[in-house]
Amino acid sequence: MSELPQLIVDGLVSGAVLAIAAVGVSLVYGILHLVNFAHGDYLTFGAYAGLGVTALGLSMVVATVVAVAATAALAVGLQLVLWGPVRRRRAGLLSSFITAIGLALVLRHAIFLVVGAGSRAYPVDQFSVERLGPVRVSISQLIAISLSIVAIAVIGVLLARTSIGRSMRAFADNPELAAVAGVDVGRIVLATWLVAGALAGLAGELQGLIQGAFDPNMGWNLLLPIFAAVVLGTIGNAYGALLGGFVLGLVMELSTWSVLGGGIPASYKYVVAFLALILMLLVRPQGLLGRRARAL
Amino acid sequence: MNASLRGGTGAEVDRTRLLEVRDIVKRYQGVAAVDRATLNVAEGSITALIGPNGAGKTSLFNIVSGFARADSGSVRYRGRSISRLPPHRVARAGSVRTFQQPRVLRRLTVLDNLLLAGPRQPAESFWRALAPGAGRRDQELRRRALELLALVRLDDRAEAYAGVLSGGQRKLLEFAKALMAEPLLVLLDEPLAGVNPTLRELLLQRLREVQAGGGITFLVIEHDLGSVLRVSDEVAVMSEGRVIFQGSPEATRRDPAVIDAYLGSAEAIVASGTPG
Amino acid sequence: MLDPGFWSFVGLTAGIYAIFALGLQVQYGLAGLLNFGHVASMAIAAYTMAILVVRFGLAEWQAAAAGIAAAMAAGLLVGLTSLRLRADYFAIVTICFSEIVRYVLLNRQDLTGGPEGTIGLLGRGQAAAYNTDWDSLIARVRETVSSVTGLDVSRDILMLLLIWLVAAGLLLVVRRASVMPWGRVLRSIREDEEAASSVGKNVFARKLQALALGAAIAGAAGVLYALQFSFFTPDDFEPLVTFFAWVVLILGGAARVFGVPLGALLFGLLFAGTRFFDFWPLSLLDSADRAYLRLIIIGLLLIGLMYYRPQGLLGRRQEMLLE
Amino acid sequence: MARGNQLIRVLAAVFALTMTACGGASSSSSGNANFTLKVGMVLPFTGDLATYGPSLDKSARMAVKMVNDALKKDGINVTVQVAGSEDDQTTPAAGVEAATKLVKTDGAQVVVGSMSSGVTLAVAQSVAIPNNVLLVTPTSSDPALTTLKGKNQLVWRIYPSDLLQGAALAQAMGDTFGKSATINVGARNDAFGTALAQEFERVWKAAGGKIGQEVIYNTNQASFDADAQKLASGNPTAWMIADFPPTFAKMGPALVRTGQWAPAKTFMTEAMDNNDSLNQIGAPATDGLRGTAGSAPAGPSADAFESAFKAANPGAKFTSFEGTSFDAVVLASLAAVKAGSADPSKIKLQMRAVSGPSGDKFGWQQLPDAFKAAQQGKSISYQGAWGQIAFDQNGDPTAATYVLWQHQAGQTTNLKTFPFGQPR
Amino acid sequence: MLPMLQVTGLSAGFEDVPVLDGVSMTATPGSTVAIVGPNGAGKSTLLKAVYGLARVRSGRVVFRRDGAEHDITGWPPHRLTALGLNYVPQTDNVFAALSVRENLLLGATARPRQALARMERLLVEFGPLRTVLDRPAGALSGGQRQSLAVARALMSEPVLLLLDEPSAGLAPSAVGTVFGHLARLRSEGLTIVIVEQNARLVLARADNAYVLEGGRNRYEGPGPELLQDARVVELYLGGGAHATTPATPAAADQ
Repeated sequence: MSELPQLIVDGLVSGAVLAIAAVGVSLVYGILHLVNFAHGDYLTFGAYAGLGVTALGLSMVVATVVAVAATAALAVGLQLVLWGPVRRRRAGLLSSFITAIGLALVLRHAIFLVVGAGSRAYPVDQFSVERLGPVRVSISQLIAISLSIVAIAVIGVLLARTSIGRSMRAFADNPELAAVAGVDVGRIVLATWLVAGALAGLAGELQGLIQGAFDPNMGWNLLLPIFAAVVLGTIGNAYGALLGGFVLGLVMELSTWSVLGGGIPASYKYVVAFLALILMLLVRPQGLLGRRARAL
Repeated sequence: MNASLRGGTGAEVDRTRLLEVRDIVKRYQGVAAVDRATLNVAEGSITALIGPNGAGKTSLFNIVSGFARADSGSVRYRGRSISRLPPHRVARAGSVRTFQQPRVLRRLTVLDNLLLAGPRQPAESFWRALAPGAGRRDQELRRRALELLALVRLDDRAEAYAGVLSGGQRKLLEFAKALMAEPLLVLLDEPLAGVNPTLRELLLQRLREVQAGGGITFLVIEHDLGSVLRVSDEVAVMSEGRVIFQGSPEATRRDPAVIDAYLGSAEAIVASGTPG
Repeated sequence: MLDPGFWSFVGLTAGIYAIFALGLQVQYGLAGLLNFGHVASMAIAAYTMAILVVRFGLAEWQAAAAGIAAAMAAGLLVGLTSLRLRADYFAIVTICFSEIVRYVLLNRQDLTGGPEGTIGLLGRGQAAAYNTDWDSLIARVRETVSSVTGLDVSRDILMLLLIWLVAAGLLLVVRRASVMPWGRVLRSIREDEEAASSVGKNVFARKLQALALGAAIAGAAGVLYALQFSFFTPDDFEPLVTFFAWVVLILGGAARVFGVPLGALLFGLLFAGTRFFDFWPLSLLDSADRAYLRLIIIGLLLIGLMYYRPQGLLGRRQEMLLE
Repeated sequence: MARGNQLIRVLAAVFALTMTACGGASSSSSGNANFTLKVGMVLPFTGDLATYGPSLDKSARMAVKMVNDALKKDGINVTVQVAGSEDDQTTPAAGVEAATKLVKTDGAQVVVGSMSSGVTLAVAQSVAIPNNVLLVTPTSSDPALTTLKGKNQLVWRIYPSDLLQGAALAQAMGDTFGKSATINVGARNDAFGTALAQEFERVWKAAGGKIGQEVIYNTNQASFDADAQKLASGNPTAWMIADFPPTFAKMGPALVRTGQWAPAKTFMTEAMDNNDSLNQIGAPATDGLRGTAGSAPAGPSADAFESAFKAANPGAKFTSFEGTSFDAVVLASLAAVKAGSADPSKIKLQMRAVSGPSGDKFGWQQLPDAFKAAQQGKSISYQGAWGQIAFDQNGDPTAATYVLWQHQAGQTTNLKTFPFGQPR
Repeated sequence: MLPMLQVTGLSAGFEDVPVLDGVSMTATPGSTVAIVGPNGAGKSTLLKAVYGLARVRSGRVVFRRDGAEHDITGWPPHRLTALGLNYVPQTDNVFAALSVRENLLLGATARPRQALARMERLLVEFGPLRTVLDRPAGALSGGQRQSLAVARALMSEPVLLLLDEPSAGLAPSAVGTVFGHLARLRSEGLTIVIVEQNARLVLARADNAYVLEGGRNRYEGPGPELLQDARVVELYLGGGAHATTPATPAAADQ
C-alpha cells in the first residue's frame, strides 16, 4: 500500500513551499510588526521573474537565482520607498495593514498588466516520474524538494549561525534589548526584507514548478495557508514558521488518506487544515513553538 | 454573592481582619515570587506594605486582587475566601487596586476614566443604554468624579485624553479612580512613584482624609518610606517573598532586619528569619 | 456618468458595506477585537434565511430574524472558544472560521446549493427563490409611490432608501450606546483589559457581547445583501469581503461611529468611480489592461489615503498616536 | 423596411460612424433599420477566472468588428457599438456593479457575460431582467439558468447546460465502455464541475453503471497530487473529468504521475475540445483523450476561428472559449438586424429565429450573407465559431446531434457524430 | 585626567514625560561610579539617556577614548556599542528565545572579530554559563540571567559599562556572584557606571557616587563617604528616619 508514503511526500512538497514563504512572513511580522498582506504577490513576482529567465532559454538554475534576487530586490526596494516612509509616519498596525492590501492590489495587477492573464508553465517535464521505493515523484517535485532542502538548510544556517540571522531573531524576540546589544535596527530591517523577499522569490518559483501551470493569482491564493503556517508555528518564530508550513502541508494531504474513514473529500482539505489550526490554538494558545507567556 | 461579599456579612466580620492573607505561595518558572506570605489588614487602617524591589509585593497584590492565582495559601476578605474569584468580582466586592505602572485608559478622557469606575451603572447594559434617561446616573457620577478630580488637582484636565497625562498625573488619576469605585479596601501599588513633591504631599493628605472620613481601608505598597511611614497605622515588610515583619511604623524603623532588607546589606548575606 | 441608476446601485452597495462595517466597528472600534472573519456572520445570516425560506417554508421575515440570530449564535460560539487567545491569534482563528464556513457552504450541496448558490437550494433544475414576498412587497411599494406621486421609483432607489434607513437606524443605536456607559466599558476594555477588570468590569462577558452584537449587525447586512441580490453563492463571502470591511472602517476612522458611513461611501466611490477611468490616454489600453489599471489605481489610492491620513477621515491623529 | 438609395445610405453610415467616433451617438431604436446596437461586456478580467476574461473580450470585440464590416458590406444602416467592457472581478457583487454601469450609464442594450454562473445569475436577476436588457452569457452552464424565474426570454447562453452535457457524456461513455462500467468522476469545485458531475452520475447510475471514486477538487489549491491519487485509484474502467484547460494543466500532469491513470480512458467535455490547449498541456496527459461536444462545424471551422483570432490578436492567449463570446455578439446582432431594432424586447423575439435549426445555414465566416438574410427577415441557422447554436424556448442551446472528439498525436479529430435526444 | 564619560545638564524623558531635569555626572577611566537614590529619582533614565534609549531634551553627553572626544548626545545604541560603551538593562536583559551561546555571540555584533575566542575567555570567568550554553536563556535562573546579561555586554569589549540594578530580584548568593564579576572587571580597568537599589552594597564599592532625587543631582562624593552620610539614609527611609533611627549608617558599614 503506497498511499500513505505517497501522501507524506506530497504533503512535504507542498509544505516546503508554505514553510519557505512562511519564514519570511514570520520574520517580517516579528521584526517590523507588519502583516504583509502583499506577501503572496511577492511570490507571484518571483515566479514570473524566473519565468522571464527561462523564456530567454536559460536554465532553471539561472531562473532560480534571478527569481530569488529579483524578489529580494523588490522587497528591499519597497521597504525604501513604501514601508520606511509609512513607518516614519508612525502608522499603526491596521493602517499598515490597509496599506498592504493596497500594495497587494497594485502588485498583482501590475503583474497582470505586464504578463497578461494566461496561465504559464516552466519548461520542465511535468510527467515523468522517479520511483523512490513506494513513492512516485516528478522532476518538478524533485527539484522543489532538493531546492527547499537547500533553502531550509541555508535559512537554518543563516538564522542560527550568522551574525545577521542571530540579530534578526534577537530583534524579533526583544527589539529594545537588540538595540541595546548593539544591533543596528535599520540594517536589520533591510536584511529582514532581503531574506523575506529572497525566500518569497524561491517559494514562488517552487510553487510554479510543482503546480505545473500558474497565473498571476497564484501567490494570492496561497496567502491564507501561508499565514496559517506562520500562526501554527508561533507568530514571529522563524523556526516555528518552517515547522508550521510542513505540518500544514501534511495535514492537508493526509486528510485525504483513505484509512481515515475512507478519506475526507479533497474539497474539504482547507477545512481540515484550518480546523487543525483552530484546535491547536485552543490547546496551545501560543502556537507550536511558543512559550507560555508569564502571567503579568 | 457579590452583594453578600459587599455588605451582607458585616456582623460576623472580624474588624481587625478585613483582609487576611495566609501562607500564600506563588512560583514563576520555579522561582518563588511569594513564599508563604501572611498578612492582616485591619478595617479602617492604612497599612503599608514595604520592602526592596523584587520582594514579592506586587505579586502578592496580584493574588489578592484576583489577577493571579496563588499556588497555595488563602486570601480572605470580609471573612470569605476570595482566592478563586476573577478580578472583576473581587473589585465588585469592594476591593479595588491600582497598578504600579498606572493603567489609565489612554484614549478615554480623564473624566471617562473616572466615570468608568463608578459603581451601579445600569446603562452599562446595552439595552438600558438605549432607554431614555440612561444618562441620568452619569450626571450623578459626574459630580462625584469632578470632586475627586479636584481632590487630585486634575479637574482642569477632565476632558483631555488620559494618554497625554504625565506619569505623576496618571498616578493621581489611578488613585482617584480607585476611590470612584466606592471601595471598602483600596490596594495602592506605589501611588507616589513619579509624583512630584507637592502633589505627593497632597496625595498623602487626601489619603488620610479619605481614610478618616470614608471608612476606607488602604493597603499601600510604597518605596517612599518617609512619606508612607508618616501616614500609615501599620507596616508590613516583605523580603524575598515573605512578610518578615508586621507592626507599627516606629517599630519598623527600629527593626534591624527591616533596615537590612531595605537598605541592603554591604555583603550579600541571607536575610535572617522572620520576626514574630 | 451621473446616471442615478448606476449611482443608486453604488450607494446601496455602500450602504450594505456601511452596516457590515458597523458590526466591525462595535467589535474593533469599541471593544478592540481583531475579527478577521467578519464575513462569516454575513454568510451565515444570508444562508440561514434562504435555507429556512426555501426548504422549511418559513415566512421571509421570520427567516431573516432567524438568520440574524444564527449569525449571533455563531459569533458567540467563536467568542466562547477563542476570545481568550491573544489578539493576533484570535484574528487568524476568525479568518479560518470564516473560510471553514465558506467551504462548508460550498461543499454541502445538499443543504446549501453548493457552488451553484441559493438558486440550487431545491436541487437541480429548479430555480429556488427566497425573496418572492419581498419582491412583491417592493413592487407594491413602487406602485403605491407612483400612484401617489406619479414618480417611477426604481427598485434600486427604494432599496437604497431602505438600506440607508436601516444603516442610519443602526448607526444611531450604536452611536447612542457608545456614548453611554455601555460604550465606555467597551472602550476601556479596548484600552486595557486588566484596568477594566480592576474596576469591576466583566471583560470576557463584555467582549462576548460585543462580538455577538457585531455579528448580529453583520447578519443584518447579510440579510439585506440577500434581499438586494436575490441570489448569492459561497463566493460572495470570500475573505476579501472582510478586508473590504476593514478598509471601510479604517478609511472612516476606526474609533468614530460616523466614520463608518463615510468610509463606506468613499470605498464605494473608489471602486465604482474608477470604472469611469476610460478617458484618453487610458482609452488606448485594451479592456483587460484597463481593468488591471483600475485595481492598481484603487491600490495606490488606498496606500495614499493611509499615508496621508493613517487615522482615517474622521479619526483623530492624536488618538492614533496614543495607541 | 424602407430602402433608400445608395448615397443616402453611405451618408447615413458616415454620420453614424462620426457620431460613434464622437462617442455621442444615441441609439435610435425605432422600427426602421437605422440604429446603433450597443453591446457591453461583463467579464472576469481579475479574480479567479482572470485567465479567460481578456480573451473572451477580445473575441467579442473581434465579432463586433466583423459584424460591422459585414453590415457595411451589405449596406445595412446598422452599427454595433461596444458600450464598454467591465471587470466583474469574478464576484457577483462586482459583476452587478459592472453590468449596472454598462446598462445605466453606457446605455448597453445587450450584455455579453459573464463567465461564472454565479456572476451571470446575479447579473441576470439584478440587472438584465429588471432593466429589460438582453443578456447572453458565453460560458455559464449552470442548469439553474434554464429555469430562472421571470427571465422572459431575456437570458440566453452559448455553452450548453450541464444537464444536456452530462447526459450526452453518459451516452457516449456507455457506448464506449459498456453501460455497467465503473467510472471515476473528477470535477472542479465550482458550479460547472459539480453540476456536470452530478448530472453525469445520475444518468450513468440510472442506466445501470457504477461510480467509483468521486473527487471534487478546489481549483486554487497549492497541489493536486493527493486529489489525483484518489481520482486515479480503484482501477475503474474509465474516467469522466469536468474541468477547464488552465486547471487541467495542473491536474493532468498530477494524474499522469500517479501511473494509474490513462488519458485514453478518459472523457471530458467540449470545454477541452481545443487542439492548442491540449497540446500545451502535453501529450502524456492528453493523448487519446476523448470528449463530447454539441454538434458543430468543429474541425476545420473551429481551427479557422482559432487562426483568425490569433491573427486579429497577435500575442493573445487562446483559451478555447473564445468562440462563445464571439457567437454571443453575432447572434444578438443578427437578431437585432432581423428585428430591425435595438430594442431588447424586440431583439429577444428573434434570437431563436437566427440560431436555427431551421433556416439557411451560415457559418461565422459568412457574416455578410447571414446579415443580408436577416435583414430580409429570413430565418437563419447560424453555425457559430463555438458550434451550432439552436436556442430552445428557455434560451439554452440544443443540439440534435453530438460529436465525439479525440485528441491523438497532437491532433483533435471528430470520431463520430451521434444523435442525442433532449432530456426534457 | 579627563573623564571618560561626561554628562552635563542632561534633561531627558520618554515621549512627553520628562524624568531627568539637568543632571550632571562624570566617570574617570577605570573608576566605578554609583548612581543611587530613592525610587523614581531618574537613575535608570540617566543610563538610558546616555545610551540613546531615552529622548534627550537638552544637555550634553561626551565620551572620551584614546584621546578622541565624541559628543554622543542622542546617538543610537549601535553606534555607542561600536565606540566601546555597553549597557545592561535591569529587566528583560536576555533574549529568552535564543540560546545562551547565541546571546553571547549577539553581544559581539558590533565587534564580530574573534568573537568565539572572546566567548571562550569569558566563559572562564562566567563558568556556570558553560554548562547551559545551548539552553534557551529564558530557562535560566535569575542569577544566571544577570550573569549572562553582563557577559553579553562584555562580548562587545566595552571600556565603559552601564549597569542598571544588577542585584534587582536576585537571591543573595546570586547578588554575590554578580558583584564578584564586577569587582574583577573593575580590577581589569573597566569603567563602570552602576545604578543600584542596594545602596550599601554599591556605595561601599564605588570610587565616586551620585545621589539623585526627583530627576536632579542631590549629593555626590566618594562612595564610602556617602555611605556614612546620614542624609542619604534619610533620603531612603524618609523624613523622620534619622531622628528616630540610631545611627544606622555607621552600623551598616561593617
